Amino acid sequence: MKYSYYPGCSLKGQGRAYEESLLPVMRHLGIELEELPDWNCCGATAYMAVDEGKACVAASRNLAIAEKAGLQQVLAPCSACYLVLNKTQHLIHDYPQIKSAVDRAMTSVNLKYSTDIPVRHPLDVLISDVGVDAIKQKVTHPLKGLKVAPYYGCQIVRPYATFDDQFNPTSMDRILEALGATMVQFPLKTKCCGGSLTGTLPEAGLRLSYIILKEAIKRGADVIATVCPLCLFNLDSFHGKIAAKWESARIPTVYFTQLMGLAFGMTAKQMGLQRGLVPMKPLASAPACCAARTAAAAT
Amino acid sequence: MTKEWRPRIVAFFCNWCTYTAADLAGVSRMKYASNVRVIRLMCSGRVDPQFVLDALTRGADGVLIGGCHPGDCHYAEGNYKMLRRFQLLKRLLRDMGIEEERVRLEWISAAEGDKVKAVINEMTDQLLKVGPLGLPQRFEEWDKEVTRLEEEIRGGDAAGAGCACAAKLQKPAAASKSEVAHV
Amino acid sequence: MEMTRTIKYEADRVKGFGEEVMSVPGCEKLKDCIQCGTCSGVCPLSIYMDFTPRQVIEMTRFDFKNEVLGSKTIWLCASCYACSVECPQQIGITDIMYELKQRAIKEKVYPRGLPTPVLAQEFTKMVHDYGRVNEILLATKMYMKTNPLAAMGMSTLGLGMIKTGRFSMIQEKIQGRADLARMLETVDEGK
Amino acid sequence: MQSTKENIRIGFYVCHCGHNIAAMVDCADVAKYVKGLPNVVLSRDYKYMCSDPGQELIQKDIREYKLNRVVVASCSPLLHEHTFRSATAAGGLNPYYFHMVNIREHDSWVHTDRGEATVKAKALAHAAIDRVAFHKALETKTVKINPDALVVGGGIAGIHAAMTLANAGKKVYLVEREPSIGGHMAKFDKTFPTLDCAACILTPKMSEVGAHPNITLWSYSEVAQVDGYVGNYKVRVKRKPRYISEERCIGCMDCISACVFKEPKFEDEFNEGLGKRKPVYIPFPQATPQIVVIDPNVCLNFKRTKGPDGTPIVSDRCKKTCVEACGDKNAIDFTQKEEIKEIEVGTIIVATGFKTFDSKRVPAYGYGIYKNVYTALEIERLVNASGPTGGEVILREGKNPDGSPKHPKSIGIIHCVGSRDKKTNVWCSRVCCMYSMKLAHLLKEHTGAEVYNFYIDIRAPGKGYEEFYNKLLDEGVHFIRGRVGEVTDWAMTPEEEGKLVIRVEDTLAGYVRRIPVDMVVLSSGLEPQADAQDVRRLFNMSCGTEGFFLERHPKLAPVNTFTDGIFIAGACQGPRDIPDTVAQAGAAAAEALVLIDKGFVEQEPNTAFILDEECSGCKSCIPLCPYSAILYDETRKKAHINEALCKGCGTCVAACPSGSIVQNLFEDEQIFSEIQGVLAYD
Repeated sequence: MKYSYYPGCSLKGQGRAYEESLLPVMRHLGIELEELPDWNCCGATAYMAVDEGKACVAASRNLAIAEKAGLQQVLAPCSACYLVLNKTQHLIHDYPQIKSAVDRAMTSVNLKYSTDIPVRHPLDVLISDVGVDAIKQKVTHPLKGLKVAPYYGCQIVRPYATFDDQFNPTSMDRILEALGATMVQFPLKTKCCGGSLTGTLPEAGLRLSYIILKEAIKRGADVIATVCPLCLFNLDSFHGKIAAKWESARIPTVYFTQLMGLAFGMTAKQMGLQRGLVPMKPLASAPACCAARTAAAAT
Repeated sequence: MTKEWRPRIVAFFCNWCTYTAADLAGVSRMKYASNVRVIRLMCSGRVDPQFVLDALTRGADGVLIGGCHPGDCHYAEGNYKMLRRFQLLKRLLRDMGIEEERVRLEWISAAEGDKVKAVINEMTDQLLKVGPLGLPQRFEEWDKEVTRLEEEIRGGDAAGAGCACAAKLQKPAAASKSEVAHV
Repeated sequence: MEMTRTIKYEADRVKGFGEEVMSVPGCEKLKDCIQCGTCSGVCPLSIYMDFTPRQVIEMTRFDFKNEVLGSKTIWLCASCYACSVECPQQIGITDIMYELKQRAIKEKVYPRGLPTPVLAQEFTKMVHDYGRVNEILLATKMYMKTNPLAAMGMSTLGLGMIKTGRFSMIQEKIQGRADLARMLETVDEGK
Repeated sequence: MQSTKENIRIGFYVCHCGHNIAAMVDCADVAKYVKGLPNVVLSRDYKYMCSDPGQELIQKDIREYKLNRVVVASCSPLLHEHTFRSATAAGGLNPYYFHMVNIREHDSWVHTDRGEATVKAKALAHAAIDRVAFHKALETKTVKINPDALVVGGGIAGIHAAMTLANAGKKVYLVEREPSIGGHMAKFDKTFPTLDCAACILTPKMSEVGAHPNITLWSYSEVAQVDGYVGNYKVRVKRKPRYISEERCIGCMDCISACVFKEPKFEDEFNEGLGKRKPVYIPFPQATPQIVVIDPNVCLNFKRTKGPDGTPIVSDRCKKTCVEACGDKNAIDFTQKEEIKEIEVGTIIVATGFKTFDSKRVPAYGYGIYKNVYTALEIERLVNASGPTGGEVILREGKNPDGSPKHPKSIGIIHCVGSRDKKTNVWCSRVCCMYSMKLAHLLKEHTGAEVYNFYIDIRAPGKGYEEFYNKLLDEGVHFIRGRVGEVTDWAMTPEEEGKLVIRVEDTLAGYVRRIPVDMVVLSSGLEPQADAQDVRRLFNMSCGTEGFFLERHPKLAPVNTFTDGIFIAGACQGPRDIPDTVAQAGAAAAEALVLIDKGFVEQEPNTAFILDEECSGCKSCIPLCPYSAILYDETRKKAHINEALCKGCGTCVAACPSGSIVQNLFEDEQIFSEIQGVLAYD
C-alpha cells in the first residue's frame, strides 16, 4: 500500500515527534508514504477566518499536486490538515462559485484539479486498510497495564468523520487495545483542547486543556494518547500555567503512533518520546535500551 | 411565436401512489414547472407502451410514468409489470433514435409530494437541454418527402410502390404494438 | 448616572446583512434557527463570550451587523465544530463564525486588543509569503504585535521547546512561492 | 371512433373554488375556450361547483339543455368525483357520463404563472372534453360486507375501537402481539393533565374486553397475511406458543410461585428492565387475559439452542415444579406449537401504536453511559406503586453513607430527546411537554426534589393543559428554556462533585449554565414501530415520509387509508395523546360501522372484460393477473375475466397483444383521446 504523505507544517516543526513515530510505524506495517513534493500550508483554522476563497485555493494546491503525483490517496496526520483538505473538497464539490475560483487559480499556474482524491487520517488507514489483527500480529512488547486516556480532539471526527462515530469514536481505542493497553472510560475524547486560543486567549483556551488533563488523571490514566500535534502541544506545554491558575494536572501526552512504535519494539528515542515536556514513564515491557531490567528478560 | 420553447411532458400517474403524491404536492403548495399534463390511471400496469408512443407522436417531448414503489403496488405487482415493459420500450425508443431522457419511470409513494416536484423539475431541465422532439413536424416532413418520391416515381415510372412504407412511417405507434406490448 | 439605550430601532439594523451572510457557502441554513441554544450549550468557549452563539445567530438574522462584527464571540470560536454537528437544524454555525470573522477583518471592526484576529492575519501572510508556517515564529510575531509582555512570559515554554529539539528559527519556504502567490491573487481578481 | 348515431351534448363547468383556483387560473377564459370545442353545448364558470347551488346547476342544465355528458374542472377527483357523479345521476344521467378535471391540486396550487396555469387548465379541460365523448353508461357494482371486524393492536386505541364495535353488536377479533393487552398506557402511572391513575381507568376496560361475548381476544399473536378486499378480507393470524393452554389456565399463578427459580431473575419487559421476572410469568397484575406465559429463552425445560426453524426445543431437564403445582388443571403444555388461525372479516382497524425513541442515539445525554440517566418510561414505572420499587424513587447508582438507597434531591428533565432534530426525528412528538410536566409533578411529589425542565418550547395545546403548566409553575418546578448541550459527570466546582452536570444555555437569561443534578430524565419522543413498513405492506397501506401510517386525507379522512375497509387509529398514524387516541379509535370504529351496517359497498365499475371475438387465446394475460381473475376456457380457446374477482388495475389490458381486453372507465379510446387533448394547445 502506498499513499501520498502530506505532513503539514506542525509535523515538520514542534510536532516532529509525530512524524518521527508515524513514518517507522507505517513502514513496519508495510505502508509506503511518499511525501508530496513542495506542499504548502493547508491554511488551518486561521486562513478560513480571513478569506474563504483563498483558503480553498491554498489548500487545493496540495490536492492538485497530489493528483499530479499519481497516487490514489493522501494521508494527512494532522487533524487541522485533515479537516481543511476534506472541507476544501466538500466546498469545491458543493459550491460552483468555489469551484470556479479554484479552477481559475489552477489555470493561472498550469495546475489541474479534477478529482476528489481521498484525504485520509492515519487512524482511518490503520483501522480500515491495515486492520486491528495485522497490528496485533506486529506487537512484540505489549503495553500491558498501561492505562490510556484516548483523546481524539475535535477536528478529525467533526464534522466530516466518515471512518468513525462522530460522537463516540473508537478507532484509536481499538488500535491501542490491540497493543495491549487498557482504555480508561474517557467521555472527553472529542472535547476541544482550546486550539490556538491557548496562545491568543490563554484564560479561555487553557481551561479546556486543564479539564482534559485533570479528568484523565481522575479517571486513572497513566498517559493521554492523541492524534493531533496541536492537541499534544496544548496538553503538554502549559502545566506550569495550569498549576498556577487551577491546580497541578501533570500527566504525559503522547502521539498514539509513539505507543504503537513502543509495542512494536522500537525504542523510546526512535519514537521521539524525549521531545515531550512531561516525559512518559518507561514501560515495564519497553525494549532493551529503555529499561535495562527488561532487556535481560527479553534476550 | 416569440415565446421561449418549453418541453411538453405527458405524465401517466397511478391512482394510489403517484397521483395522490401529486395531490399532496398541491395541498402542500409546492411549486413545479407547469408544462406537465397528468393522466390518471388506476395502476402503472395499465400503461400501454402505445400510450407513450402516441403521446410522443402527438407532440409530447417527454413522457413520465409514475407508480408505487416496488412491493407497494396497490394491485400487488402492476408496477413490476410496467417495469418489465419499460425496459423493452426503452430499447425500442433507442432503436428509433429517441433520447433516453425523454421517457422516465419513477416510483413515487403517496407521501412523496416533494419527489413529484423534484422529478418534474428535473425532467423539465433535462428536456430543455435535449430540445424539442417534434415528431409531428418530422412526420409531416417525411410525408412530404414520400409524396414527392411517389410523384417522382409516378412521373418517371408508371406504378408507384412507396405507399406501404409511407403508411408505416405515419403510424409507428400502431405498428409497434405487437412488438412491445406482449411482455 | 449615565443611562444606555438598549432598545433597538429599525434604523439600528443594517438591512441586508443577514441575507448577505446567508448567501455564503455553508451559511444558508441560518434562517432555520429555532433559538434552542444547543450551540451555546455545547460550545466549550461560550462561557467567555459576550453574546452566546445563539444570540449571534439571531442578531445576524436581524441585521445587527455592528453589534455582531464588533463582538468578542466570533474570535472565541476555536472551530471545534461541536455546535455544527449538534445543531438540530443542521446549521453550519462554525462556517457562519468564519464568515463573520472574515467580514470583521475586512471592515477592520474587530475588538482592539484581541490577539486572535492578529494571529489569523499574520498566519495568512506567512502562508502567502513562504507557503509554510513556522509556529514558533508565528507566535513570536503575534505576541510582539499584541502583548510583548506576554511574550516574556512564554520564555519558559520557548526554553522547553529548545531543550526538546522542537524549536526552529528557520523559516521553511516552498519552491512554488510565486505560483502560490499567483493563485491567491486570482481570487482577488475574481471578486 | 364513437358511435355516430349518438348526438354528444357536453356541459362543461369550471370551478373558481373561491380564490383557490381563480387566483391562478383565468376561469372565464377557460370556459370561453372550452365553449369552442366540439360537442360542447354549454360552458360555465362558477364560484363553488361542489356547493348545493353548483350541483343543482348541473342537474338543471342536464334537463334544460339535454346534456348527455358532464365535465367539471375543479379539485382532485379523489376529493369530489363522487359528489359530481351523484349530481349527474340526480340530473337523470348515468353517473359515468361524468368526468373530472383536476385544476387545483395539479394546477393552480402548484404553479406561479397565471398565463401558464390557464393554458394548462385549458389543455386538461380539452382532454376531458375529448375523453368524455367515449364514456359509456355503466352500472355500479356492489359487494357485500362481512359484518365481522378485526382490530390489530391491543393498546388503548385498539381496546376502545374493539369495545365500540362489540357494543354495537359486531363480532370483533382483537389481535395483540404481547402476552397482555394494555399497550403503553398500562405502563403509565398517571395521565395528564387530570392525574387520573392510568391503571384505574384502563384496567376496567381491559377486563371488559376480556369478558365481552362479542370479542375474541388473541394476545401473543400477530397478523401474518391479509388477502381479499373491502368487506371480504381473509386474514391469517399467527398465535405464538405461550406453553400454557388458554382454555385450562385459570390465572391462579401457582406455577409462578412453584418455579424452580425461587427469585425473579430475568429482565422484566413491562417494567422497562427495572424489575425482574421468572421464566414463567404474568406481565403485570392486571394483565388481560389473566394467563401466564413461559419464556422458552430462559425456562430450564428448554434447550439453549433452537431448532433449525427457530423453534425452541424441549429439554425436559427441569424438575417441572410448575406442572406439579398446576395439578389437575393440567394447563402447562411444553409441546405447544405456533398455530395459524384463519378468519374472515369485512373491515380492519389497525392500531399498532408507536415505539419510543432510543435515547442512546443522542450520546451527549449519556443514556446507557451514566446510570442515573433515565428514560421517561422508566420513570413511569419507578413512580408507580406497583412498579419495581413500589413507587419509591431510588437512584440506580449511589448509596447514602449508611448504605441505604439514595433518593434524588435534584432532577433534570430534558424535553425533545430525539424529536425536533433533523439528525434524528424532525417532528414534534406532541406528548412529551405534557408528560414531562406530569413526571415533574410526580417526582416532586414523591421526592421533594428540585425539578428542572429543559425545553425548547412548551407545547400545551389541549383542554386543561396550559392550566397544568401554570399549576407546575405554582408548585415551584423550574423551567429553563434551552435545549441541553450535554450531560457529563465531571465537576468544575465542589457542588458538582459526584453529580451529573447539565450544560445548557438559559436562552431567556442569555447565560450558559451548569446545573448539577442527581437524576436526569430523558423525554424521548415517539417513533413509528420498528416493523411499521412490514405492517404497512401487510394491509396495503402507505407510510408518510416519517414512517407513520398515512391517512387518506389529513383533514377529511383522518382514520381512512387508501385501502377501503382498512382504518387506522392512535399513534400508529402519528404521535398523539390518550384523549386524541380514544377519539380517533371511536372514529375508526364508526367508519367501520358505516360499512357494516350499510351491508354493502359500491365499487368503481372499472373492471376489465374480454371482447370474445377478438381474443386469440394466447393466454398472455392469464399469469399477469394478481387476483387470478382471468380463466381460460379450453373448449372455446378463449380467455374469460371473472368480474367479481377483477380489481380494475388494467395490467392485462395493457398487455393484450390483440387489444381484445377493455377496461371500463379506462378504455384505450378514452386514454388516447385524453393524450390528444392534453397536447392540443400552443
